[in-house]
Amino acid sequence: MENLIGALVAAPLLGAAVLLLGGKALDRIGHWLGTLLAGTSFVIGLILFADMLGRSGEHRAISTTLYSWVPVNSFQADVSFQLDQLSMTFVLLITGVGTLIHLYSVGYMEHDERRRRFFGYLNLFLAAMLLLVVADNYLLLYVGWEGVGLASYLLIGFWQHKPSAATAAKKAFIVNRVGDVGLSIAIMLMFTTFGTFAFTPVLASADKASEGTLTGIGLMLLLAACGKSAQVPLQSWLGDAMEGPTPVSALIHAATMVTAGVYLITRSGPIFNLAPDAQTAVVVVGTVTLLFGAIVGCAKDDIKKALAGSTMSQIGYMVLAAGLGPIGYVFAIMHLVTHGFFKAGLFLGAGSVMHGMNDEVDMRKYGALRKYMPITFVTFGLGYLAIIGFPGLSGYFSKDKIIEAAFAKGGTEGWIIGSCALLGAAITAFYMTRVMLMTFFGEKRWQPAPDADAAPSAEPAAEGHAAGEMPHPHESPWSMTVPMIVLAFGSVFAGFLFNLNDSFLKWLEPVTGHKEGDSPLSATTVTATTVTVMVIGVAVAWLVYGRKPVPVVAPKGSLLTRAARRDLLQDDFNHVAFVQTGSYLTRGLVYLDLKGVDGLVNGTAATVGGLSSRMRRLQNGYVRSYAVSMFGGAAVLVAATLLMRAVA
Amino acid sequence: MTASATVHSLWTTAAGDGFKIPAPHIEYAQLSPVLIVFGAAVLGVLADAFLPRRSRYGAQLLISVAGLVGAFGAVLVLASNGYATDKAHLAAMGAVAVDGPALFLQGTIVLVSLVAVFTFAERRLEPKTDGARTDAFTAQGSAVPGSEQEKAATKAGFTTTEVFPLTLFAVGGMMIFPAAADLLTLFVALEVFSLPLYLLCALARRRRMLSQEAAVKYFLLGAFSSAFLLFGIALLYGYAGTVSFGGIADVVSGTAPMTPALAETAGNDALLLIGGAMVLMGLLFKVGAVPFHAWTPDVYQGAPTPVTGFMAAATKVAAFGALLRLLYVALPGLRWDWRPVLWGVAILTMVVGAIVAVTQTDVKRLLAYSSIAHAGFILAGVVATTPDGISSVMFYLAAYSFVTLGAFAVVTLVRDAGGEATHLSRWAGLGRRSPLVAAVFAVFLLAFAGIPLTSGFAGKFAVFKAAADGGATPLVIVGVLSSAVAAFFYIRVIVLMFFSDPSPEGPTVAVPSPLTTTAIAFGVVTTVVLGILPQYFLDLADKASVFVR
Amino acid sequence: MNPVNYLYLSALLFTIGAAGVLLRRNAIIVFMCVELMLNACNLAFVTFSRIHGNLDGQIIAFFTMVVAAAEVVVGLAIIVTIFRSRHSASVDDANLMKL
Amino acid sequence: MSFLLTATAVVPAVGAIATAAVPAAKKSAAKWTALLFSAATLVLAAVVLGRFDTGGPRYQLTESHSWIKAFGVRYEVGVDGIGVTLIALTALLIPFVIGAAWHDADALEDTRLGRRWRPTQGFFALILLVEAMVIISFAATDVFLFYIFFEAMLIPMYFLIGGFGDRSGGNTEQEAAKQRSYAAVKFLLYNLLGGLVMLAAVIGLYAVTADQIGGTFSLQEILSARQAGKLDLSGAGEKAIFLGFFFAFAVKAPLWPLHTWLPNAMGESTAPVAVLITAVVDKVGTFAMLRWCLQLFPEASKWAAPVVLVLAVISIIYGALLAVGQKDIKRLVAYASISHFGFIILGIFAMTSQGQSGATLYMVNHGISTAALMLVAGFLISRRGSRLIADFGGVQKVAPMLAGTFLIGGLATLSLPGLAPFVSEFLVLVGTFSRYPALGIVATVGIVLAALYVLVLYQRTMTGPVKAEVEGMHDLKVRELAVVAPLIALLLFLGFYPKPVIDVINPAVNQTLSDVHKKDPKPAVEAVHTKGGAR
Repeated sequence: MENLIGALVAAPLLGAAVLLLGGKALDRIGHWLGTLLAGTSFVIGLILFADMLGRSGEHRAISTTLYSWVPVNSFQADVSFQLDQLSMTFVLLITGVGTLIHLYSVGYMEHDERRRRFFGYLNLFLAAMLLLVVADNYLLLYVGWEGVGLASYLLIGFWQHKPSAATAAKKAFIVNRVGDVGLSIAIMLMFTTFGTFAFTPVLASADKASEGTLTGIGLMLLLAACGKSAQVPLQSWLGDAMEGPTPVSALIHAATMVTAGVYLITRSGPIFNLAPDAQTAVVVVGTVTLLFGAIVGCAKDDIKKALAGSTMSQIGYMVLAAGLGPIGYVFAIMHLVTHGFFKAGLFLGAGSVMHGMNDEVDMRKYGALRKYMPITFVTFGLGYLAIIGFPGLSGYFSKDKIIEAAFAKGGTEGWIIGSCALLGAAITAFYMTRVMLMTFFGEKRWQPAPDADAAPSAEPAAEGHAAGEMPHPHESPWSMTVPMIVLAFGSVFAGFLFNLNDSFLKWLEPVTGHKEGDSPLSATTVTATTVTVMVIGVAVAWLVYGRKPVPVVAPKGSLLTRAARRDLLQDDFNHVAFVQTGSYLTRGLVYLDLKGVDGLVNGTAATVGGLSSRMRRLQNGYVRSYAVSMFGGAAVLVAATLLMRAVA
Repeated sequence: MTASATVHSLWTTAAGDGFKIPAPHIEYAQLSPVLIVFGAAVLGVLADAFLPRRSRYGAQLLISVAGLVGAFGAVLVLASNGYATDKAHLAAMGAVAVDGPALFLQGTIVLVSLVAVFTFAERRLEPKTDGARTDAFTAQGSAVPGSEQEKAATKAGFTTTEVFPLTLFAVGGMMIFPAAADLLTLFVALEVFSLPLYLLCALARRRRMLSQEAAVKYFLLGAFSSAFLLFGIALLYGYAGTVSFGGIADVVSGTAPMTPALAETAGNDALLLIGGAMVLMGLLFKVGAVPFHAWTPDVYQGAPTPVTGFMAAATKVAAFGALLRLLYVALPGLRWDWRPVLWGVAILTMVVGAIVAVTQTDVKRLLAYSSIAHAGFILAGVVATTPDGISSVMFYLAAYSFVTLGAFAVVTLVRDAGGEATHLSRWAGLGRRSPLVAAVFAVFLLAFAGIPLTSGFAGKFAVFKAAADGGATPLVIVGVLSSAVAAFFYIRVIVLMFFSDPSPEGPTVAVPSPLTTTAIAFGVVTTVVLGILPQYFLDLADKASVFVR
Repeated sequence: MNPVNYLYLSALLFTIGAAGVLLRRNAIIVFMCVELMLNACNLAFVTFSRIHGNLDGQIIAFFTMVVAAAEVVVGLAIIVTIFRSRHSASVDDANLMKL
Repeated sequence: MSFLLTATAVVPAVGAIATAAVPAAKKSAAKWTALLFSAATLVLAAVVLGRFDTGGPRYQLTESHSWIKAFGVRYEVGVDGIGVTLIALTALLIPFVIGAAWHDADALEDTRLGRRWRPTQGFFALILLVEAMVIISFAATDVFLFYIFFEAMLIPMYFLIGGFGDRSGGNTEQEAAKQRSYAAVKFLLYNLLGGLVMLAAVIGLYAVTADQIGGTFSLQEILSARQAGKLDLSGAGEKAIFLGFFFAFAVKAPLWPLHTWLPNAMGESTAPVAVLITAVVDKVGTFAMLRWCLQLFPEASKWAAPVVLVLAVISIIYGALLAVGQKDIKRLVAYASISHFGFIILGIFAMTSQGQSGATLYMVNHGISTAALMLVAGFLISRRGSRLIADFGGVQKVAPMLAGTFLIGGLATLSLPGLAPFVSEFLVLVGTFSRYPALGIVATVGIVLAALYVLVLYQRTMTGPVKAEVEGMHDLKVRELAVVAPLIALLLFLGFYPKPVIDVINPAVNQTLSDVHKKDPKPAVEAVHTKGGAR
């Protein structure tokens, strides 16, 4: 069984290798090959899952060591895998959703001549993501961590000829690198503290280390998580990442990769449990982000950007939960999974809409689409209900648990974060309703398609359409609708199943541990409040966007709105704080290197030269002056000799 | 008063009957190297006097080569008979030393001169005048430059074959110079090799004004310095009552039998110190050490290039040999007085030589300044005052002299209408036009710069090592830094030759006769061999590093 | 009379000669000054020979004269040639080569 | 006594002569000769690697002959794990360099200059000559022997830079020539100065040994003498000598602030030669720090370590920042290299086994990765005839393979996990951090900057709309692919399975550390090892 873990990673890796190295010959079947291999690893995942269920709680985790990777005296890193319930949850999510999105992409990327490469990248991503979750030590995890970063970089910038895409890709990678610094330092700290950085020994002996060290490690891990999971202050890249093809946004920037940070924190639970300050930091980050993302989501007219904001905020929930410690871990993961379903579904829906609307992304130019793309409407709608936490749907269960846990943190901070979480829920309901209304309801606000190159962030003709022609919305092919349907099912029932006599909790508890917090409010109170605020949010949204027609040109809006449209000035801040100062610094250094360091050397040379030409003048060609110099020399010589004797 | 009495008695006895002044006893065999050279020189004079003009060149060349080869053979024989080591002693009534350093340096000088004579005899570079091949020397020294007389002489195909005997005389003098065991011999030898050199400088075929100016400068300054030398000798004689190195050393160390007169003068250190300093100055002038270097660039530039090469190589060997002997045999007791002084001179010489060379624009002047810098390096070895110092200096001299000869030989090849094109700008792109010559010159330059695997590096290392052992670490550091500066201008020439494009009307590279070719080849071979396998020659220098007294 | 005075004289002569070399322009005179220096040396030699009561110094004096004579031969030859080619015996005119 | 090492150095030397001897007309013959000999060298190096026994004595395949008795100089060669690895690297890279440089000398061919003018022959002969000298200096166990080739190496390099340099610099041909010779002279003077300072130190070392055990330059003798307590190399004098050595190596490496020659040299030389400089020749500097500085002067090394480490960290950050600011592709890579050399030196002087193993591995990986990046950059530049980043754009559209390989090279340069450089860089960082946490953290910031300069370079050159001048650009040719592909494969392989190399390096590093009397710091807590995974 253990060896299958390797196969799990190997399958998509093989796919990536074949698709990227293989020549044009593969163009015709490449996408199917990629999908097949993704499916394969999903199947393997299922087999392992079945096998795991076959064993009892404590003995479910299996591990295997392939080979010794970097052995330098006490520094021993192996390529070895560990598959426990936590990893398994991710494996299934990744391979499952991954396979669906492969399938979706078959249709979505149909008209792109570089489709083979696209699938190669997707497979590469799967491999890296799987490596990330099955690695049994932090260094190997780092490899997967960066691997997904690379895949994300390649896929965001898939349409490299668009400067915006290339820039977005670069931005994503570099912001993530900042997070990686955190991960590296965390690993170093572990090595110097424990002499190892493998999960089991580190986590097992965490209690031996000083709290200061643990806090340090925790904060560094948090930094890493912020980078990968687009948490404040490293969230700025996620919005731009929407430059990538929609399936990518669905898979990487909604369902899986961005949740890696949550995985990291949950995985390192024992460390955080012993470092309350670090935990507090995590909670704060999560809370801030969930509001931040929600607010941004309200202001965006670009459907994908709106969803991106929502993703950010939802992950905020997860991080918040993870920060709560044992009372939150399970729910963080649970929300992660349910979110994986409905957010992926929403993105695919959005993709389907764009597909039908000449790749228009501005919701203000949608409207009344429910009649034209029913399947999309339904699936999207279910996803919508799930995310706003409509009772009975998956989002309802997972989010509700988190809010409960937040209050259960107890004390003032419990109240604060709890109410923040509630507020977030309200805003979520608002902006998602807004999206829903603007897209599928109201009257048509369609515009003739702009010509391709002038398109704002338009994806190049997924389906050839001449400039200037009106869009003629239509339902997408089966390869796209099927995944949407499947995901819709997920978003409807997942939560319910997970909560069926706490199956999910029982499943994860052996790994993450769990303890019930003592909430000041009863579960029912919380639930009731949650539903109430949700309804309020929906109502407000309907008042604003449902009753009166939506203007095609966005109104100026309040200060907050305008700020939110600009991602709450995050990029502007970064620009001033880092980009500009940085460029000044580099320019200054370049100058210094030329004039200063190099100039010093050249200066010495010049000095010698000047000295030389000055001394040359003594050689004036007159015998008599030569004679003088000789005479003087002789005199000095004599004097010196006598002097020597005098001093001696 | 008593002293004057003794003198009178001397006279009277001398005049009296039954008193015989013993005839001096000369070991001709042991002096044979010098004697052979002088013999050849005299023979050359006779040949020039009596042979018809056409056959003079051949005869002179034959005589000189034969003489030098013979001399070299004689040196080898003496060395192999142990005169360099255990049988070393003072010959000719203590006037001339026959010992290791003497023989080693004499051998070097003879060999250098032999190669130099090849370059003197080169007759393919200058354009023919009316079918007659001509060499680097003027048709008629006495003819005014540009005058009818000169034209006539040139037309008649006159050549100055006197250069060969002159050279031989100079060589003879140079051979005695490092072997001189008393100050008188030293002085005479100095004049014997200087006077011919003055003349040789004046005999260039092209640019005669420069040539004559060089001669005048060299002569006047040379005479000036030798006057100092002589006065120094006088003072030393006054101090010690004798001019033999050994004798002076004894008096300095106080082991000599004291006469009242001697007791009086020997008490007066001023005589000793001033005298020593002045003699030192005379020798430093010859080696071209700062501040007595001023003549070097002008003379090197003005003199006919083969002569420059000969001077630069041989004179340095001879002068440093003499310097070593004076310091190690006559004035070892004054070590603590002259070492600091020489430290100063060495540092000054290295620095000034290297720095001033940086802005030179004429190849010959450049090499002149480089020779000054090298004099500084050698001085660093001289002040080591260890046996290592002696051997390393001798090795350096041998290595350096052949490189120098080769370099100047290459300079004679690069020519344009006006003769040799010595301005650096004319050398641009030489590496493109004739890679071989440029490469050879590059090798010599790298040797000068002391790049490893060339003789220059071996020599430099030996000298600096000796200096460091002798406790002159600061000298080593200054030496290292000034070599860095020196490297700059050697490299500049290489850049010029290889990395800059040739100018269309650039100079041509003349194809030399086997004579010059041999000279250059010899230079290259020694450069490489002494660079890669110096051990044998180092041993030789080491064995030969003991002065007799 | 104390022979040391002769030494002072010779030193004086030597200095005068040296000064002449440094100050006079005419090559011939410069050269004569050098000869004067040589003769100063001779005087010193003879004096010292007298002081030490041995003949070396006097012998050396003879050698010096011979050498001086030889120097005159060579020197005059050179000076005359350059005079003929420049119509000037001033050493200051001979500075084509410099720097 | 085995002559294997000597043979490994002699073969390329012979090759140089053979190549130079090829008649002017037969250009391609000369190229093939050079390639053949470099391949033969590679085979020999492989044999050396094979014969090297990781468990065996410290120095193996040793050989010792008297050479210059008067200077106490012996011809002594022998390799430890570090030396053998670097010899292998050198022998490995040269064939690729030659392959990449296949047409670089063609532009200089000029029949008007007659049959004596044979640039092609000269060019490849010089490359082989450099290889021979580098191999000797990696193998030398005699200070003097090492010094001689350390210095002599400069001359062929000098001609390679100045004579066969990049012709695309500057606006006019004259300008380019001027820049070339400036770069060449700068290269030579910097390194010559370093070398001369070292010469003084070498002489000093001789003087010291001469006082105590009778002058010797033999590493073996000096080490054993110290073991036996007969030789004491610790004190003010030795500190000075150490500084002399270190200065030379720091110039060669190059370490801030002695680095300014590298951007010129790499900028003005053709890409293959630039690779030769940064991937092969400069390694001698860092290698020498490990072998000579640490082993001869352990005390002085420890004494100087703090300063050196700070300089190294400055190099890392400074080099990276300047790389970000560059407009010229080659200069950018040069500054990146400065940053990387900072890492190497950091690892060496952190004096932990991770640091030094990492540093040595870093030398290998940096060699390969820079070679990959620089050679592809060279292909790119040769196509466009310009090395300014601004002159490119959208290349990936017209030449995807070129862009792809370029990207991989770049990712290796920013040490992406999964590619070789990551392993070494992380080892260096861990090794440093475990003894000097602050420095470790500052150095870690370098990885962000690395991402910045690499990705900005890639974005500006390869992505975006296709520039008009780039339109007709053709993709990698077979020869070019054959040059790059193996390097990339190697990067991936060493990224996932560096163990073989580490196993060779590690014993040597441990011995070096024991010379310096340094032990790895112990972890704060003893971790409980419940089950497998990382031990």
